[in-house]
Amino acid sequence: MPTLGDYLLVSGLLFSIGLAGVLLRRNLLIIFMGLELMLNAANLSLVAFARHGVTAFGLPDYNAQVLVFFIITVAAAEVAVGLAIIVALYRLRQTTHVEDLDRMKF
Amino acid sequence: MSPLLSLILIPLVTAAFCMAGSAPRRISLFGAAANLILSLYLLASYNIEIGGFQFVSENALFPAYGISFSLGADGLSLVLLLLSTLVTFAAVWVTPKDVKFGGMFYACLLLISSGAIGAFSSIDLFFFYAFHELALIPTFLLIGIWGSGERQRIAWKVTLYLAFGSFILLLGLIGLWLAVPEGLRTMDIRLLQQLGYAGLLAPGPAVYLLLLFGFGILIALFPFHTWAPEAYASAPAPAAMLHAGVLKKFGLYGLLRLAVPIFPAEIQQFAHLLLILLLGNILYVGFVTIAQKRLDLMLGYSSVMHMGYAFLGLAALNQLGLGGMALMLFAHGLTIAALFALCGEINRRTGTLEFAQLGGLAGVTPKLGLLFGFAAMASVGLPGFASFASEILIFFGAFGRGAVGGFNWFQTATALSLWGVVISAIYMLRAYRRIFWGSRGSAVNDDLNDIAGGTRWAVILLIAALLLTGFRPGLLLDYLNPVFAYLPQ
Amino acid sequence: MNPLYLEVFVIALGIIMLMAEAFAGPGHKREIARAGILGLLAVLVATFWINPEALNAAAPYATFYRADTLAIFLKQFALLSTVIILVMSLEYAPTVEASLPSERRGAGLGEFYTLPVFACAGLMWMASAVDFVMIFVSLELVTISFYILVSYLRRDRGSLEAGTKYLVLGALSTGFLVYGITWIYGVTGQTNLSAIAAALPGLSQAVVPALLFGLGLVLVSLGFKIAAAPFQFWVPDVYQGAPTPVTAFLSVASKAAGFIVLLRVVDTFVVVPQLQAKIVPLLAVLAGATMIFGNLAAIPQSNLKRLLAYSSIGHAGYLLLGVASIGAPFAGTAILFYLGGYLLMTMLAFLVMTVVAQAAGGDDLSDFAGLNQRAPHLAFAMMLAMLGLAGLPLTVGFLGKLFIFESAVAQEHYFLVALGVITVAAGFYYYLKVIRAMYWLQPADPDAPEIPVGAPTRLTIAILCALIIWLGVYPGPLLALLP
Amino acid sequence: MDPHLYPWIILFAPLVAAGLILLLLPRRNAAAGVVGIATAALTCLLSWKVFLQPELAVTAQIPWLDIPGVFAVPIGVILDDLSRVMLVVVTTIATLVFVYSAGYMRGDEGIPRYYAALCLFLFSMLGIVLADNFVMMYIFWELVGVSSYILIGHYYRKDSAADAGKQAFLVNRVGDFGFLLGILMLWLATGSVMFSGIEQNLSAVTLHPGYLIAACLLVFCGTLGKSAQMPLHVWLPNSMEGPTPVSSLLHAATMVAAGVYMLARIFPVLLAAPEVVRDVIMWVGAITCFAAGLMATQQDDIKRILAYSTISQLGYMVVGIAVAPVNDVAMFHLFTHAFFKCLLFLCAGSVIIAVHHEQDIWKMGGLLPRMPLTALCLVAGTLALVGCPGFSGYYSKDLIVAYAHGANTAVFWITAGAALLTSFYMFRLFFVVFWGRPRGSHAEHAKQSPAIMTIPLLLLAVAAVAAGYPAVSKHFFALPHGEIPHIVHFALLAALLGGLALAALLYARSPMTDPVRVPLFANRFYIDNFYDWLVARGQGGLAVLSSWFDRWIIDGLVVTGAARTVWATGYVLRFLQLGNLQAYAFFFGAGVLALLYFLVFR
Amino acid sequence: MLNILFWVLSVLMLGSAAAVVLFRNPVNSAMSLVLSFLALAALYVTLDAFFIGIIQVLVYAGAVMVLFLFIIMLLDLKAEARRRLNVAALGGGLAVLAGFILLVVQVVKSLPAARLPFPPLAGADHSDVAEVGRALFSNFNLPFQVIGVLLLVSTVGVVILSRRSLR
Repeated sequence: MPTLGDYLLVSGLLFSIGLAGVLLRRNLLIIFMGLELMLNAANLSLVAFARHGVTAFGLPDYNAQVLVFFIITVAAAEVAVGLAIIVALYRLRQTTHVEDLDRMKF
Repeated sequence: MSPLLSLILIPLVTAAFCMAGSAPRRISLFGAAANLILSLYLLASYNIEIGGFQFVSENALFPAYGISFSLGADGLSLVLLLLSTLVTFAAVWVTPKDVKFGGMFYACLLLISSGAIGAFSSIDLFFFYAFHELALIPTFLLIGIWGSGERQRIAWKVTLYLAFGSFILLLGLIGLWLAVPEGLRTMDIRLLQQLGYAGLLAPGPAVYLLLLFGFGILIALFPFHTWAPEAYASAPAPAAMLHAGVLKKFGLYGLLRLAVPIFPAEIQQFAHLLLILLLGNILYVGFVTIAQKRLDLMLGYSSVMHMGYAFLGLAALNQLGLGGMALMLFAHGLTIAALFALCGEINRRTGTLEFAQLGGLAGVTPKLGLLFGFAAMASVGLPGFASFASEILIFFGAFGRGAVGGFNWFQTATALSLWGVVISAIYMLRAYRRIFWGSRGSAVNDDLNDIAGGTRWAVILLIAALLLTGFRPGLLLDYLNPVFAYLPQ
Repeated sequence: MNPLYLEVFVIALGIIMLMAEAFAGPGHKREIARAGILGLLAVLVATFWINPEALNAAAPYATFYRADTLAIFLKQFALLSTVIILVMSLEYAPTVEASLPSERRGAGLGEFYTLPVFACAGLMWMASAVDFVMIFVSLELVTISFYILVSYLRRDRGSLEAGTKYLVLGALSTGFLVYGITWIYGVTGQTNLSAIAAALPGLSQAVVPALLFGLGLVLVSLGFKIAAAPFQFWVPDVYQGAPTPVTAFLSVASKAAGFIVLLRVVDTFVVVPQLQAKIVPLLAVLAGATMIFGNLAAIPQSNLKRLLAYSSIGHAGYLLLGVASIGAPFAGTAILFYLGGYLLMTMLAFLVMTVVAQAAGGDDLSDFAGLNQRAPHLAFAMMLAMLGLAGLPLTVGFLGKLFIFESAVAQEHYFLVALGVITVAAGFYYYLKVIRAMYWLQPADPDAPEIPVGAPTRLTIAILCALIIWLGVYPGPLLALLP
Repeated sequence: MDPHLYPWIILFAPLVAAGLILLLLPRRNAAAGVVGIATAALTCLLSWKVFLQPELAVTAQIPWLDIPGVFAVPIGVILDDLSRVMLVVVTTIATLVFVYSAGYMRGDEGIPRYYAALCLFLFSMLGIVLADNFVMMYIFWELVGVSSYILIGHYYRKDSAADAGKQAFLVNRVGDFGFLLGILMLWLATGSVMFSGIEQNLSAVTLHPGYLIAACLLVFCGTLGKSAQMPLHVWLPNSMEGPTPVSSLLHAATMVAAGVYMLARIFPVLLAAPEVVRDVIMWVGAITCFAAGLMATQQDDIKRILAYSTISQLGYMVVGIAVAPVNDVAMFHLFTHAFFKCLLFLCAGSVIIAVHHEQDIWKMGGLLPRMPLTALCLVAGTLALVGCPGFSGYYSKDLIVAYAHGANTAVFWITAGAALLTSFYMFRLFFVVFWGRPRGSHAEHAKQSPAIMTIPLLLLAVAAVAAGYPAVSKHFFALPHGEIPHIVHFALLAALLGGLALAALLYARSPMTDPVRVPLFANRFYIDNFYDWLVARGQGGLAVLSSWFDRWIIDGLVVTGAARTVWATGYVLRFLQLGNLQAYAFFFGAGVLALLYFLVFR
Repeated sequence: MLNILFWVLSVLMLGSAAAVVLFRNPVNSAMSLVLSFLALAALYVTLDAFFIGIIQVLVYAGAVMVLFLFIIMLLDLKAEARRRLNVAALGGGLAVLAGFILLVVQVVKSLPAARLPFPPLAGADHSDVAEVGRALFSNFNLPFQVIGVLLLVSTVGVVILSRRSLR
């Protein structure tokens, strides 16, 4: 029987992998995928906690699941806007590579 | 409207008019003259028998912090107000008619003046500090736009140095305010003084040192003095007059107002430190002054040096020393203002202030020579000028802290400061001899015209005031004595 | 009137503006902005007539939404800044038009005027949010609007680059925020701040690390919002690239909202002494780092927009100093007062900058050379703004710093205060650089034409100048609005 | 008019005159002269009146510096025998010199300035004489200094004159440094600055002899400066750059005597003080009077010879203060010396005028037939100075030497030797200038100076002869009638004749140049050179050093250094803004890590 | 049984997530992202969060992924041209990651509840769709409306940002 700790560990690893995508990859799309992974990791922990914190009626804490629902929605919106920006960037610069964004510095 | 408020507002309004434009010189002359008359009227109508703060007006702005816009003047403030208005009037008067951006120039001068007046006449800690800061930016502009030499670098240096100093001062004031017991929290200087007398206010040495060094930087206390000479050398003459003559006095005024009533114990505790520093001002800076090869720098350093005597008066912490210190604020303000005015005149005529290129000027411009002679003698503390009276008081005050039979710190310090009198004679006479006496310098020729018009009368006004108060120091001491009468002998 | 309506009104206003945009003719885009200004002003006035009692404590929304003085103040804050932003946008319209791919002129302007209104609604919700769920959604509403606004100028490399940087880093901080909320929820089983505060004392010692882990992550994302070091790296680039009004909006409104949320969160957790002993030092460190970075890195800047970006970091440092001094009686007041003054001065600076940049064709310091001779009034206003930001007495900026330092000294953050003094002195340097450019230097083109200034802008500038001085001498009215 | 006002009028009339001339008559030469002379005459008249009514006592005071209950410095007058005599001397001589100046300065461009300064000097000098407290005396002490500065620098275009004026002022300032310090010490000990007060409370100090010694010696520094005693004597010879009347009035008759007068004024204190004080004073005076004599023997400038002789005579007076039981002894010599030295200078002045402002005695000669009147006066003055029996100097100098004999044999012989030197250089002067053949065309055509100059000469000559007779002096001084030992008479007479013989031997045949050369004396023992070196190297070096330190260490290193540091930090920090998104993400992550670690595990 | 399922799913999810980061070609990354999301949905189900699981499949595996793929196709991105590997960034990033993972592990270990198995649920007769829906439309009404505004804003934004040319 997996414990809460197992889930938290797994989600933590997922979060780290997402972070890795952001830190190590230089393609905006992949970076964005990494960000999505981080959000999902958070969701996993939330659901796990929700399942762990059983309410008086012996049910999972649905408030947390609602939060998960919100997070998914926001993530979707974020993806939409983000991809739109990336498209606009690509139209202007023909690149999705972060190292090409070097106009403003110091 | 309270007379003090109008004393502050007249320059402000005048400055606004100057910015707006037409005939700035006439307007500002008028405003300055009005202020001078007003301050004389205040001196006349101040009731010495009653003493204390008069012409008081208060309106609370922010009770939670005890901030209230309250004005008031006692003998000390009045003397300094007279100084401010006198010097302002002179400074406006000596300003060359052909100065560029005239409107802004006069506006800046008047802003400085109004800031100083405000600081001298507020009895609320907050405005006491705030008004002084009002002068910071005009100084920055005056040196930066109309300055000479490396004006930009110097303007930066001065402004940042002073800003830094005033923020240290601010910390000190905050500490002071926090030291007031809860419930009595106030920024009213009168109450603070009362608390100080009553011993209910003990902010401790840290706050005192913050105040000492905060004010010290503004006064160019050794070793925080290096901003001053360059600034005065570079600033246009009227600005130098106002800054060295009036604004610099704010720091000493602040020490008299706050440190003396509230920190007597700390002043005693750190007296040795203070004595060492002020000897740095008098002897070390004195020698630096001797080494100068340009009049403006020399005057700048000399004004730094003279601050040492004022600090000696403070260290003495008795009625003699403090009275002398207060008198010296007045005397030195007028003296240095006159000197800078004349310095500017020399520069305008010969185009240089290098001793090497000057000489024999008295033969060409005798009146200029005569006036400079008077000013120089006032600066070396010749009897007959207020400077002498103040120095004598300070010396007696400081030496009075000594012990018969022995020779303690105070006596030693006084003796060494006395040597400063010799030093100042050395450089002043040398300057006079190099510029006005002896054979002609390369920059001196027959078609230089003698000093005349506004400048002449402005300087005469300053010197006359010095002589008057030198022959009858009582004129001012009657106002100053009550302020320090509470001190133990 | 029920405070909930305020946001409703703003949203309604936004939707109306969108409709108008859809149907209005090409020449009438500016009317949309004017309508928005008037509408928001109306709501701003309305904020003075609401009564928090109208909120039904039993109603479900009551756990998410609170209308205390703090919230009301920030709502007014957001409304006022949005109004000014719209005024600024009016001046900025030419640039927007120039840098959008459009079939006819004015296309896309309407949305440019409308999005700030929605963002404003988000800010107002943030002001009242007392539940992590609410905090999350309203914060995301604001953030996403800003993603769009920052990268609005699609033809402009700077704008898009800024948008991308903001997007990635913003999303990153969102990720941390969510993860942090998760952990806090996991430990306390609550998302409502007051419920958490109630739950904290009962927690066992063992869960403290997990709790702090969650709290830390939340602080990270809030630190990102308020541009606290070391999470400030996006600020200079984004501020420089974004359209000027958006920059102003970012640096004032979104920062302020971030601080309000930070205050609420910190307030929730410092009730437990053990946590306070952990949090306050952290805030102190952040404050110190932020003050140093912002003020010192600003010194060598030569682009005014970038300079103001760094300066806004510096101000975040002082505000953090205030947050770190929480517990001093006046700390909260000091922070809010500082924010109020900061709004006036920053908005004034950006307003003048927008106008001048339009005329001079750039926002480098060199474009301001000799402004005093070309447009003395604008120069004076700019000088006032700079002096205020530098913290010169008799301006509202000084009082803000005074109050903050006072609280800090009271809380015995002596080292930080010393740091503050040094950085403030350093700050003088770069603020005076602007004054130097305007007053010392000669204009590049002596006979440049008069700079055109729209009537609303002129009025706004005048009002801001007056307020900066008036509140600097007589802070009473502003203080009356504060808790 | 109320005689109580006389002292005040005497004191302030010259000041008023000075102001009047300065403000109203800056261009009016004649008027300035008239005003000046009239004022001097007035003061002289009133002084005699005051002198002739000894019962007149003035106690009124003008408050000057007044801090109630703590400290008060009034402007008050003290009228005792001392000040009465001094008043008479000063005003009388001043009047004569004022008159003489009218002739001497004819054609000068700065006559108003000259008379204004003279009036200012008269005011200051009278202030010293009348002062009833130390601070007041110090005030006028400074003022005579400045008026002397102005007058020495009268020909300010001449570099030498300008330097001389400056030097005079500075050297005096050095003396005054000690003077004021001494005043402070006495005040601290006795709690008063009034002479009377100090004398009453002196007992308090006698507990601390060391302190009292220091105080007295510091006060004596004032005398060193003002009366040009060794080692502060260097300024007096240089002050000869001023117009000759000035030299005669200030630098021979009155101002330089102020130092002695001051010592006489505080004579009771000196008596009360330990013996050491008076010993020091005595030795200083003795050394001065001998060394100055030596220097005088080798000078070529007619005025400088007289200047050194003045120093030497002042030395006698100082000795007199130290050795005699009463101050009248020194004052007596001051009295006589004032007349004959002033006379000598005025003679020198008329000679100088006659030979067109030539001062080198080796360009003169044979003037006896050409200006007999002047020669006569000069001889009278010389005889008085060398102490020829029957002339005033004989009485006063012998008295001092006699007391010196009583006090200390060595000092006696030194003073006697000085007398020998005196007669030598004075007769040398006489022979070279008046004897033999002219040594230049100017000397050829020299002629007697106008009446306005000769009348004062004659009057002074009379005084120089008669001032010493007991019949006269008894009206002025209460001299002790001790029997003067024969050895003194013998020695002094020998000295006189010896000097005369030696001078005649060397110079009577009017050689073209000085047959004897003693560089050591000619160069005043190289003391001046030493001072120049000290000022240039010592003070100048120190000044340059500290200025360098100020510029490069305090300002450069500390202040600018700090500023630069801040600036550089900013410069470094800004380069963290790489502009690279990945870098930012990394910083962000690192920041998160640091923060979490700080928060969770610390 | 559940244990095995959990571990299989976790490994699958983490593996495919890692693949997302490791693949050079965006298309492959996108595909493995789908896989990871599906595994995650399954994990939700193991936690009795059926509704969330379904949403996860619909929104992520459906909408979001389609969006990603669509954009990739639209921009027709090839595999990243091999750029010079930025060693500093790589090393720094890995260091930060290692630190973060350590941190997380520590925190999870420190949490006592983490060691306990999940408490049993009271019967299986509840429909969590209904529960979530009730919560969503009653308690969470206000945030829900905010989300609505958020979606509106993002719609407008997307239109503004991605239209070739504005009317």
